[in-house]
Amino acid sequence: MTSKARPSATAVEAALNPYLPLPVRIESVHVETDDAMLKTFDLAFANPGDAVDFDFVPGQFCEISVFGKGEAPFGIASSPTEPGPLKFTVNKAGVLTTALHQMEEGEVLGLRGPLGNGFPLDVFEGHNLVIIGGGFAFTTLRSLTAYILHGPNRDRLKDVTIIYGARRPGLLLYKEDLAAWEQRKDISVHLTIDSAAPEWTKHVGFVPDVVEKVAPKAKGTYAVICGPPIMIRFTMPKLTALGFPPERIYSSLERRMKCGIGKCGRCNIGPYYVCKDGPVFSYAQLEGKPREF
Amino acid sequence: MSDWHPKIVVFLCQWSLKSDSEWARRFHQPDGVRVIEVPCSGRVNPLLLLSTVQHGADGILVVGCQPEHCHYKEGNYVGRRKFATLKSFLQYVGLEERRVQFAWLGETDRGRLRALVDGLLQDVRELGPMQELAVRGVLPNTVCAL
Amino acid sequence: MQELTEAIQREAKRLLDSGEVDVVIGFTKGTLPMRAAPVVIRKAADSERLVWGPFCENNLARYLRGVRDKRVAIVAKGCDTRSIVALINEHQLEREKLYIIGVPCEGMIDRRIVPRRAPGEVTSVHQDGDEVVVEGDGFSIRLPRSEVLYRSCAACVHPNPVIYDVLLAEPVEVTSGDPFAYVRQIEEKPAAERAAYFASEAQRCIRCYACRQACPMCYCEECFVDHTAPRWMETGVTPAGQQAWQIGRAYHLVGRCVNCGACERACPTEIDLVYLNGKSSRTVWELFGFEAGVEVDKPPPLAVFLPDEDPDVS
Amino acid sequence: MKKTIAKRDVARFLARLLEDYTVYAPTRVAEIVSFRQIGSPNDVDWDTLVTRKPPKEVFFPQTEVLFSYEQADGGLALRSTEAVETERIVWGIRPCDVRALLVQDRVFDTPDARDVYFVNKREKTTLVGIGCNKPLATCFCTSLGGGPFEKQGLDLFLTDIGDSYLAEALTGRGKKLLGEDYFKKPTKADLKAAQEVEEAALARLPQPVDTETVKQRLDEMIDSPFWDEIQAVCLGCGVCTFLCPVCHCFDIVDEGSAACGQRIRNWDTCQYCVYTLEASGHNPRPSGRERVRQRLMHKLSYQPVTQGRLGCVGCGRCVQLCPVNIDIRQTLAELGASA
Repeated sequence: MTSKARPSATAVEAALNPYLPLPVRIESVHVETDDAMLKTFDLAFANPGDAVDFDFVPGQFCEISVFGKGEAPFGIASSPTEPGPLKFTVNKAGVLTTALHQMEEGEVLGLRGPLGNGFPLDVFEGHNLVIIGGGFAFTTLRSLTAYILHGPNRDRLKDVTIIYGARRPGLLLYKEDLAAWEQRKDISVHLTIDSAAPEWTKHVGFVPDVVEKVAPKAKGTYAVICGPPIMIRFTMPKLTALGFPPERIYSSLERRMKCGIGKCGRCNIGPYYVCKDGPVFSYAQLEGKPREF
Repeated sequence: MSDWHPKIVVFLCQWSLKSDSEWARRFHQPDGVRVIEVPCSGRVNPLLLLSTVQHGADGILVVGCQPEHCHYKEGNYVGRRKFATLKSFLQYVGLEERRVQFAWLGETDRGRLRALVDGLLQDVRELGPMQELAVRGVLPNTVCAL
Repeated sequence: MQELTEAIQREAKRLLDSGEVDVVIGFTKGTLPMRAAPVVIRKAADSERLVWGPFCENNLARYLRGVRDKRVAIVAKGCDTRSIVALINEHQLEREKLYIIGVPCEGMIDRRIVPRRAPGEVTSVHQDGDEVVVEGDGFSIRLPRSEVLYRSCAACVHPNPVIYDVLLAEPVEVTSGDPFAYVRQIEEKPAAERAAYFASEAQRCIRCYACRQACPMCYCEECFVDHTAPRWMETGVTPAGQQAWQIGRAYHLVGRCVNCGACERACPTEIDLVYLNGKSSRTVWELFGFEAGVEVDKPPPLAVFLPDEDPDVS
Repeated sequence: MKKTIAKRDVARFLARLLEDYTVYAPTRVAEIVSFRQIGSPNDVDWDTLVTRKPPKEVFFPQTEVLFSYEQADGGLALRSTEAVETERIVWGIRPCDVRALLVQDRVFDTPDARDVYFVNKREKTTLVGIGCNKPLATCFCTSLGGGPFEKQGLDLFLTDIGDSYLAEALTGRGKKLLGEDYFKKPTKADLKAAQEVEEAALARLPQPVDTETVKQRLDEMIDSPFWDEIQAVCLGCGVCTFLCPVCHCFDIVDEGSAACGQRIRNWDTCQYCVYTLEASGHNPRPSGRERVRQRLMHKLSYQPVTQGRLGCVGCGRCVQLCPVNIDIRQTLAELGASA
């Protein structure tokens, strides 16, 4: 990434104190799923200078402050190649996300980031890529896909395959993006739902089975897998059977986090901190470590 | 603290005095009095009272229905034991007796609530601002005005 | 003491050998002077690790919730058995799955008081009749046992197991003192003084929750202090947060606390916790004539009511 | 540079320091000795070797406001508390606790993210250490490569040699303190006395543990029943970690409303069930087994990798104060014993 213009005053301060969030404004809120449990928030920096300094890669995350409720980490769902606000898709689960779901356009949040390592795009370069996602864990995968499909970036990879599943059609995220990707010739998209539904003409079945059916070739291919623990548990043996070695399977781990900068300790797995050394790990890195994810 | 005005909170059973939400609105609330309706006095969690005090209330009144007149049959019986032990406990840790009061009111007691509220206000005025149980705020100089 | 140790070992060995129980919970020798450590024995051969003595200060009933799926034998003194009864009454334990090895208790020695009465670092302590022999680098002193007991032990009126499958020694004599004398001392002080006292005690709280974790009755899946919606109190070591925790904890044990003192003994900053819990016990005694953990099938006082009673509320 | 100061002059020296510095020293409040800010030399407790709480709280308070926030008219104002105005002295810190600070330095002060709250306090602080003439039975600094007279990380080091202290300046800051009139040139007898107390102290302490072997064994023990044995009696409280001079984990929470309040951090511990509990209800460390494993693995296996130092300094606080007498020395002995 190239260096940018002089940072704004706020950004300088935040660079010196990694705990100070930058103010961001909710530009729009989009309900993603038919159960309304997932909403995508478009966040714009209150100080335009902060946006200029915000360089990130797909797979990184931010700590978002809902003042009075605290902070929580969310993967960046937009791609650095997309102009405008940052996208975060939030599942309503706890105190903070419930408060966030009640917030509206124009309200102010805090943001710290980008944090974490992101997907190793330089490692993927020149190879095939299979992106496997399940449920609402498709956020940074959206960022990754949008990034890959942007202009000349696509030429840096060979075949790109997406396998994405949800329980039912209404729970798939980013439906417009998915539709647009399905139209493209330079990427194959496999969408699946758990059991047949009216007007659904695509795959039916769990993600691991679709992976087996689609059977992406392992040779010269990297796999990125994000989803609920149960999906990952059953998909891993399928990938192994297809010939994927652990060093060519990557995942973005989720853990409870607070500081996001490797100090507060709670996302520790073996010698790693998920916030600082991850969230993206290859399975080779995780071998022999406690399975605390 | 010459500019101090007492703040009291009334937890009022929504069934007591056959009251409904209309009733609370009709009840003229003097400055510094906040009436919170609850489904049953038996449902008032002692932690709620503690939290109310720590959020800046100088006095609390909990009002339930008279024994045998609980809408849920026995909520106030349970509440009665709970509040009796709570009261003795709070007093023990140093809270003045009159700061937290409990009352059981029936249909004919409409005038009494007003008197109880006025009485609590008067008690709290005499006792001064609540200082026990440490009002919240990590750094005193940055506490928000409640 | 040695006799009791051997009796416990024999009983544990018999129970494990016969397959009557899966585990035995008891005490083993500690790594420090004045310490015995809780231990869970699974093999008959390990029974010889069990000990008994004046430093078996933990309330072992606390461990029963972790072994609900097993048949368990537990070495239990008076207070441990009271906790067991209280837990049975709250439907947390099944009596049938438990084998209670009852041990009459002469009171446990306060490992915090003893070093303060010694001229140097204490390296060994043992009991000799009514005296405690305290030894260290270049000194050996004798202290009257009655002066170095834990406060809760000195006031104990149930030193003998109230429920058991086997009692391994003759019951000890029960002192007929006022179990709440220490509470009365505080009650007699003016309100402002009491407030200041409890505030200064609470100020030492580091919110390690050792008091909660040591308590057999603190079995909630999620403790109120960890609730996030609503959050009942400040999270930090602020005066408001510390006091709210202490009061909330003690109040939550009203009518359930058996005054074993395990919370106070676990506290790393030596907060006088039994004064808080003692009050709650005294209150239910005065108001409802209730004593926690002495009678099976007698429900806790805040779970029941009598329509025609009139506890002073207003 | 070494000098001596007579014990009778120390109080006056401290009083002199109080004019220019904020001084933290061991003080006794209700039988509990911990490092607190002192107002007068009389406040200092001279007798306690291992304080109840470690001095980490001078740099990393258990509850610390990071900033206050206020939202009004669509604007957001943050006020950070990171600035440290006055120079500070920590007086009477022990070598094990200093060693622990050196681990915390590597946690909080990394090139990618400087924790300004910790670092600012560290940078403004002069550390005056004191050797341990009579280590306690629970002390085991020597097991883990430390020592009762280890000087690394200190600015000034004091050795109690009877009627006076031998004071050794180790940095410019330390030298500055030695500039006061109270300090005299040491005699040969003073130096000899210092050497003698050091040797006597070492003789009381245990032999080194093979920490490399401990780490290797731990790395192979992720699924070992060893953890079940510890878990069976562990209460799951925070005593061992809160009182540990090395443990640095914390939680960040907001106290206040959306409109205004404070973002604070509190010490937190891997021993709590809620520490890793996620909003979804999933807990990657669901039982005490994973939690006791985390504590020991973090100290003895992970930190040597991530911080280049062991996460245990042998101060013995967890040994003394564990309510159920779980003793890390036993673990070290078992795992470090030659096969």
